[in-house]
Amino acid sequence: MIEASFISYISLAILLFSIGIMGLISRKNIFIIYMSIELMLNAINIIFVTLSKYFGSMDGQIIAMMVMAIAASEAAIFLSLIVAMYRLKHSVNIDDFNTLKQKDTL
Amino acid sequence: MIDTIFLILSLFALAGAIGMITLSNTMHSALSFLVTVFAIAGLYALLNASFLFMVQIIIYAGAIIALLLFIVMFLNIKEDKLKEPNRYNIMLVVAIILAPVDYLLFQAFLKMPHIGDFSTTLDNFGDVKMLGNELFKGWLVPFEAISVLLLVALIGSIVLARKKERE
Amino acid sequence: MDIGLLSFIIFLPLIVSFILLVLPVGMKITRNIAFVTTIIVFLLSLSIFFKFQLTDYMQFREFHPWISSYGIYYSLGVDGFSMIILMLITTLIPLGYLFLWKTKKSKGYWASMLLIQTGVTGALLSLDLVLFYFFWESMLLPVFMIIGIYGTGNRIFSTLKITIYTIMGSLFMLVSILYLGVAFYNEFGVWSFQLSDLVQITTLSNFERTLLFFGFMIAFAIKIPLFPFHTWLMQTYSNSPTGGVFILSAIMAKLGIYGIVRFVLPLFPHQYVEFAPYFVGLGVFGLIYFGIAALMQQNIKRMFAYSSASHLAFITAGIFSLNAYGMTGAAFLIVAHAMATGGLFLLTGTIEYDLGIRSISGLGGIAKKAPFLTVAFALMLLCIVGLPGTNGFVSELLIIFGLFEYNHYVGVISALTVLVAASFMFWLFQRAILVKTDNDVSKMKDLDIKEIVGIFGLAAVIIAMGLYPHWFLYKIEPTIQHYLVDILKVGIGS
Amino acid sequence: MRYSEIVYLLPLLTIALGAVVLMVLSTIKKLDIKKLSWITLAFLLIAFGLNALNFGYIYSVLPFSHTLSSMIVTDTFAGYFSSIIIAGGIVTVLVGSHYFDKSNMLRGEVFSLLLFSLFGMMLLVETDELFTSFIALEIASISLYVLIGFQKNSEQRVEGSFRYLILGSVSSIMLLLGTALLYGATKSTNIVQIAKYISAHSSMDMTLVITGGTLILITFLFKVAAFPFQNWSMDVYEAAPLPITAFMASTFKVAIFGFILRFVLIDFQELKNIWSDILFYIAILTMLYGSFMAVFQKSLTRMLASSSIVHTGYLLIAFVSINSIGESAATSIIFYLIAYFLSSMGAFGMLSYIASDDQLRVTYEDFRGFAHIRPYMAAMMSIFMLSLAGIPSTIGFIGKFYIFIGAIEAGYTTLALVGILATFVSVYYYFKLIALMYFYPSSEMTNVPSLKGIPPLIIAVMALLIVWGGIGNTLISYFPGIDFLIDTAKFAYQSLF
Amino acid sequence: MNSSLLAWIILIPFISSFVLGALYLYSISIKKINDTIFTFLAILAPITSFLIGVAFFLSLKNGATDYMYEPYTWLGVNGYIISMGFLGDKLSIFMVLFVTFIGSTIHVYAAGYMKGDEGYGKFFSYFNLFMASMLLLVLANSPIIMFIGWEGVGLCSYLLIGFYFTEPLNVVAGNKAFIVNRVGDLGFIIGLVIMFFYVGKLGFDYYALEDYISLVPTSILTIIGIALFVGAMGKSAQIPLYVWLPDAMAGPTPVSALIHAATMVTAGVYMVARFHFLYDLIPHVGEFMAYIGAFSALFAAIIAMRQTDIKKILAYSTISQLGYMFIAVGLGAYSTGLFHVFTHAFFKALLFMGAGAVIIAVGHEQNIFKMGGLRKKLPLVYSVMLIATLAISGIPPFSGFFSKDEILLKAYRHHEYLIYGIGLFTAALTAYYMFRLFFVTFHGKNYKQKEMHYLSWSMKAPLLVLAFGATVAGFVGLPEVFSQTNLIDEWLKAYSGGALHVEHTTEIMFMGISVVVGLAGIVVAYVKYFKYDFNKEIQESGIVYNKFYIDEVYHFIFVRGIQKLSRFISVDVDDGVIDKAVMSLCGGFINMGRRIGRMQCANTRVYAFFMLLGISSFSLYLILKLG
Repeated sequence: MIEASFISYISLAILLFSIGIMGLISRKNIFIIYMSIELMLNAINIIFVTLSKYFGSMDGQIIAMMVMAIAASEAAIFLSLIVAMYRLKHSVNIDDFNTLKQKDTL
Repeated sequence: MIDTIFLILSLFALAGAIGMITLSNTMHSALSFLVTVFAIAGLYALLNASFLFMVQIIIYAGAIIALLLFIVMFLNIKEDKLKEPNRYNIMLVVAIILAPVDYLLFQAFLKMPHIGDFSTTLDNFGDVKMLGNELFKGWLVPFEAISVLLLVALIGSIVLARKKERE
Repeated sequence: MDIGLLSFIIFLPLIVSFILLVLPVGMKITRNIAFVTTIIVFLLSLSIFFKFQLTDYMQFREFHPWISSYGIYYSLGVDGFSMIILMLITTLIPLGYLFLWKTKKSKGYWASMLLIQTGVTGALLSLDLVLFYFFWESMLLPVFMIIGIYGTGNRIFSTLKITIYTIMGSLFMLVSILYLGVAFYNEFGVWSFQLSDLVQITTLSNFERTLLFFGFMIAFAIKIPLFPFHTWLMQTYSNSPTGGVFILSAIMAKLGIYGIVRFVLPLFPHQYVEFAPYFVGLGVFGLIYFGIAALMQQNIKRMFAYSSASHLAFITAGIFSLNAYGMTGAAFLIVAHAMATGGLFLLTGTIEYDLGIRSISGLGGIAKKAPFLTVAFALMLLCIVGLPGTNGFVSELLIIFGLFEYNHYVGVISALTVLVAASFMFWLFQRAILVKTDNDVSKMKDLDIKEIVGIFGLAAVIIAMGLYPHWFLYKIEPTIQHYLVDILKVGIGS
Repeated sequence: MRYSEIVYLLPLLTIALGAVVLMVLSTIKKLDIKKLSWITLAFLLIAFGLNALNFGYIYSVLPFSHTLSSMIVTDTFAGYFSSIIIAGGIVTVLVGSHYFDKSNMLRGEVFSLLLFSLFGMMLLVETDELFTSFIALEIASISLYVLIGFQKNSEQRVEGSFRYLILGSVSSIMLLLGTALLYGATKSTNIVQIAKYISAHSSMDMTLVITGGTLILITFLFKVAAFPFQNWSMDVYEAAPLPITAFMASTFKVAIFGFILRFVLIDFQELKNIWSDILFYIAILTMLYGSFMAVFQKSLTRMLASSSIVHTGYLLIAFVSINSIGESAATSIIFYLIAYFLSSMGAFGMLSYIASDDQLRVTYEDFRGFAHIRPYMAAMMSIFMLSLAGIPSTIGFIGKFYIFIGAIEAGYTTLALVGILATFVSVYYYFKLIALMYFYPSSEMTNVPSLKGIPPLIIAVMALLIVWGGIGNTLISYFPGIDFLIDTAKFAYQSLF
Repeated sequence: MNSSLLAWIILIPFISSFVLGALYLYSISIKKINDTIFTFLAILAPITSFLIGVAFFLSLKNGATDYMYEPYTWLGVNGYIISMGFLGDKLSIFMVLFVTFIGSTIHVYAAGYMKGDEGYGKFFSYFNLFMASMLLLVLANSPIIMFIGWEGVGLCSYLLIGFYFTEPLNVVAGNKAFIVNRVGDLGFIIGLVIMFFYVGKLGFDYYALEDYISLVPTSILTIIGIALFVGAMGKSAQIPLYVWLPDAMAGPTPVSALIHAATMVTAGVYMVARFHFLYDLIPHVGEFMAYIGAFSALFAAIIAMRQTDIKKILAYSTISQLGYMFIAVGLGAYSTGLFHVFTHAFFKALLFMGAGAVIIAVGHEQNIFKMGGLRKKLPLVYSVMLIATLAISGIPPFSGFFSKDEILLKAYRHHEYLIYGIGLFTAALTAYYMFRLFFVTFHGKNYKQKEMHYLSWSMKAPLLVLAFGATVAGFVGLPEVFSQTNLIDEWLKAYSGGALHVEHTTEIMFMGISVVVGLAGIVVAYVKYFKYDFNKEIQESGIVYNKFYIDEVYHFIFVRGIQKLSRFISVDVDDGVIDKAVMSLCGGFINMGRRIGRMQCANTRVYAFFMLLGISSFSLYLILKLG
């Protein structure tokens, strides 16, 4: 039987992950969307670290650490794109960016 | 004891996360996210990942969110412009749709075969030495790949954020 | 690696066409070389005709691995049935060239014509189903080009229509071919798409066979075309340039029939027999339906389109009559109809070239200006009508025999063919060619010497085949009997 | 440690080195796009050559397995996909150099990013460790995000880039989550280890493994733009500069398939059937959606984008058909990828070459009467269209033939029929272009680049390859034909085990 | 004698036709050729054929057996063989003789009639083609070969009716003739096919058919008999397929004489006689045939009474006379029918040629009421026309009397009193309308003095020859009462249907009745028309003049009906239903695409939502699948 504490960590991760998705879809603000994605990454990190503890192996922690590095690099791209977008439209509303909408629809 | 700390930390994490996605001001939600990050860092500590605890605080709180806040302030965004009246409805819908996903994930972990042990750990588990050892022995390829990734991100952000292209 | 006669026949036009396309030569040289090529191909096929032995075996076999991982072979062969169509193709094409001689089309036109020839002969001679499909689809492209580039009217629409229509049909056939291949693999453990191999499949259930049968039949029914897949035909014919419609009507439609006999019959003899009543019915119905529809057409090519559809439906009825008369008659009518319809389209093309008119009401009084054309037109028309003394009669008579043997009532109804074609054809002849009207036909010129040689050569063959059909038929007799064996087996089995 | 094993890593390293070198060089103002493209090409050709060293036989090596912890596997499969990927890079550089040169927004970093992206893709197909796959995917994706949004004063480019970034990140996260689940289930992230665990514990509950695998599958489905994860692709393809679109549509898809095939074939051979029902419908819906989108498009880019969704559908047919009996389906994917690569790369490349001068939104109408101005280019374009439509005498036909036969062999005749339906619809939108090019008198489209230089040549080579791959050989013995391609695909497949 | 000469009888006119046609095409498009060459080539052919025919005749007369010549296998399918074969027996040689003889005379006549015509060469090409086809029809040794000739004559008829093809009416008439004939041919083919399947497999020449026909059940035989008779109806212009013949008069007069009076139209009679072995077995069909013939005779005669066009009158009289022939063959008296064919050929050809001469003379006017008083102007024509009119009216000793009388007698003896009555009544009508024509044309006053055209000798000579024939032809078939040997019955013994012995007094009584009836008709005509006042404006009208509106009814039912159907099929069904269905399927697909295209709304969150849905459905699927 799985220990209760283990499951509670996992549950927390799942909850955070879900909140991340909720934020992603419900919010128009690109910053918040970005943070939702970061939150999801964090949630997965919790899973990895929990598993690491559970297995008594360092692999999970190493992965979590590297995920942070990836998050950082994504942050760089995200933020620079946000800057570029803001320069173009002076808006952080993601719904304002819809030039690629399908034309010729009924 | 540990359970209490876990409970408090996870409550903070959840509250911060919920605050992040509900607060309408970018700055507020970023700060709310900061709470989550710190709570998660605490959880890492609880999970014997002492090095990660630091890394989490340094990278997330120190770098990413700081950068984010900096840019928010730099761009000087007027939050009043964004009207998101039905965001709670959407959240509700998304939550309902997410239910099977969560159920599945939860169920999967519940049914997980019992191959590990959560209570007993090595003393030095999660410290820098062990982590570094393991990192360079077993995870060289991802490590190098991450360096490439960071390089790409570097070039990318330069390219994207550079003010003018070619004179 | 030796290259056989059949390969030469198939690929010579292709090679010449590519060389001509790449070389910076003008239209005239392209045309002349193309013509010479077709003549060479004609001579080669003539040698096949004379070397052909009176058996039901596939002759002049060529067999080389192509995609060996799937047992796909480059496999060619000729039997009586394909030989007669091969002769037809190789004879008609140079003849058509004589008529297309003066068209001021670019060299792409002639190159496409050569490509079409490769496609049709390839499809005709392949014995591997994938190879057949390969050629079957490939021949569509040059036709697509010819109609699209050189056609008139709403040509782009009709080009897309014919392409999509026919590809739809052939894709169903492709699935059926693949299904057969897999069935063969499952049964025998090796891949093969050889016709002679695929006929040995025993594991397929009746239901599967029926579906596959219809998979094939849709492809061929669209190509022929049978009711109700015919609507592309009318538009395409009326918008096509002469060469395109000549090829479409005289040759490609016949390949649909050929495909049924070559592939559907041996592969699905049970279904062939089982569904024969429906196809005979469809054929006879089509004969009358299209025949009546042809009567009131205003566009001359559209009328011929209906006329062709009518005859092709009749041929279809013939091949489904399950006896030697119907089969032989169908084979013969394929030839007869190809010649006559081809000739008519060429002549119509001449009229159109001189006058630029396609509507019947815009013509009239041509006979006085162009007696040779009129005579040739009349001869072709008589063949279409099935007048005794032309091969049209022999074939129609045989099909009626066949249908009568199949079912007395159907046979009697099918005899209406003597009436159907005559009614609209003579009316057309009256209105478009003979009777003088107020229309200005002063620009009409008579046939020149090349065309006269071509068309009267054709007419001579038509009459020769009408007066002495046996000389042309005895070579395909063993083949027909061979096909009948398949049908007889069904009779024994059931 | 055998140093000779470095040979297997050389292509990857060459690409990485090239990327770094170009990064440095791009800061030098004196080097213009042309020169940089030559340098890039040199690196790519070297990498291609090094990759080709091991061509033609079955091998499977874990180079420096101790140091690298067996995380990199170089086998025929990887070599096959690497070749396509590098070739994609070469074609992109050759075809795109004209475009990059003409569109004065792009700078030298493009090549560096392109090589980084190639590096990521190659790593993706050469790694047998899931987390490394995730990183590789991120490298490739992030490079692409940047490449798409490179011209950041163009609204649509930035928008496309950002959309792709958000959705792509979410999909990558699914891969990461899936990795986490698999790690939780098997205590390892190595594909081979996971496979061993699965076969050793087949009696145990596999929910976690399957859920993890499903999440990875979702990432895959997103990246190849399968229904319902397809929406991004049309927007992004339209937004991106055309050479980048070509690169994404063909090369990236190849890399993703390389990754998922390795993962599924090694780990999920037995568990795969659990997905067959849902993948069955996904394949159908993907094809239908793509067909529905493609039929009414006016823009060629969007049409090709939607048609690439359809092609994903075909590939999914084969993906569904993978089962224990026969190797047709798996091999057919491998084969079809090369067919699709050639055709779509050619089509997009041609588009980018034509559009490079005036930066038009290339529509059907722009091609009206094109054949009369540029007959050879029109002929090549026709060949690409025919190949995409799967008309015989092009490699596209052989690819489809392969896919459908695999599907029928596995008992998915329905899928083959839907595939046929989609093909038949596709004839409409591909032939419409040919019709427009040939059947109208030449239009006023004057500003078309002439047939000069390398890009058209490379496109012509691809056109020839397409025809060659569709006809193969019967006349000349020992000259590689279709069988050669099929055998290569089979070797690649066999080297996995 | 070499039987291969049989083929030459056909081949000579055929070759002649071909050469003439080629020369004609050469002449009109490249270099003009003198008409004399055409004339020479044209006339040579029938005469040569005639001479060969005579040789065969003599040989047969001297007791030679039937000649059979089969040069090659025409068709061999499924082991059954149909040969291209010719049969020279008494019947066919008899037909050959009179066809070639009449043909030759008409050729000569035509040389004069067509002089200077633009299509001179073409005319003779067609004419010789007709001769060849007719001879093939006659000489064929199997029904299929006969059918080749059968259709060949139909084609020539079409070509010659539409000889002046620039005039719409001529071509329309030609088409009508061809199509109506084709309706008959439909019957012929059906009969042929059925026959082939029941007996043809044992051999398909007449001998074999005769041997094995009895194996066929009577019901089938009835069908075959009726089907073949439908063919004969078409060719021989019987009710209801007679409508083409009056219109066929649009062709040049020699055509009417040769084809539509003397030879082709009798092909039906010949065919029935040829299949006597069949019809002998099914007398009820024969009776039906006889009734059809009788009614045709009556019907045509009634119409002829009110016609004004000289050629139309003759055309209806032809139908009427053909009706007589069918009475005879229907009752099994084939030789009698053929006897009437024989005599009819002479006097009808003569009538037509005379009419042609009149038409030429008055400058192509065909309305008899616009002629009048031509006796003085055209004495020769007048006299030969008188002979012919008397012959057709059944006045002894002219030829028509004997044959017609024999038919009536046969009808009476077969106890077909109704037929007999109709025949007798028709005889009276015939005399009436023929003399009406005669009186109106030649007597009376010609109030319009017109320039008379000159008649060449090549036109006059055949008139004399045929006049002689019309006078004496009857003597080859003298009734028993006058002569012991009925030459026709003797020669065609196999076809005589058994001799009918009649009391001499009865026979004479019947002759008397016939003569009286004929004279009565003449008297009525004399009273009404001999002194006809031409100053009265003649306005013939009424139902009879309009031929009972049969043409209009046919036109409405068949032509209009089919045209409507055609338009319905091509416009309403093909374009309106089938094509529309196909196109709306395609259009619907594209519109569906446009609708679904809304999903590409370029909203990231929506896309993410779709993704979420996908993930969620995957999860649901797995939950369900894994339990």
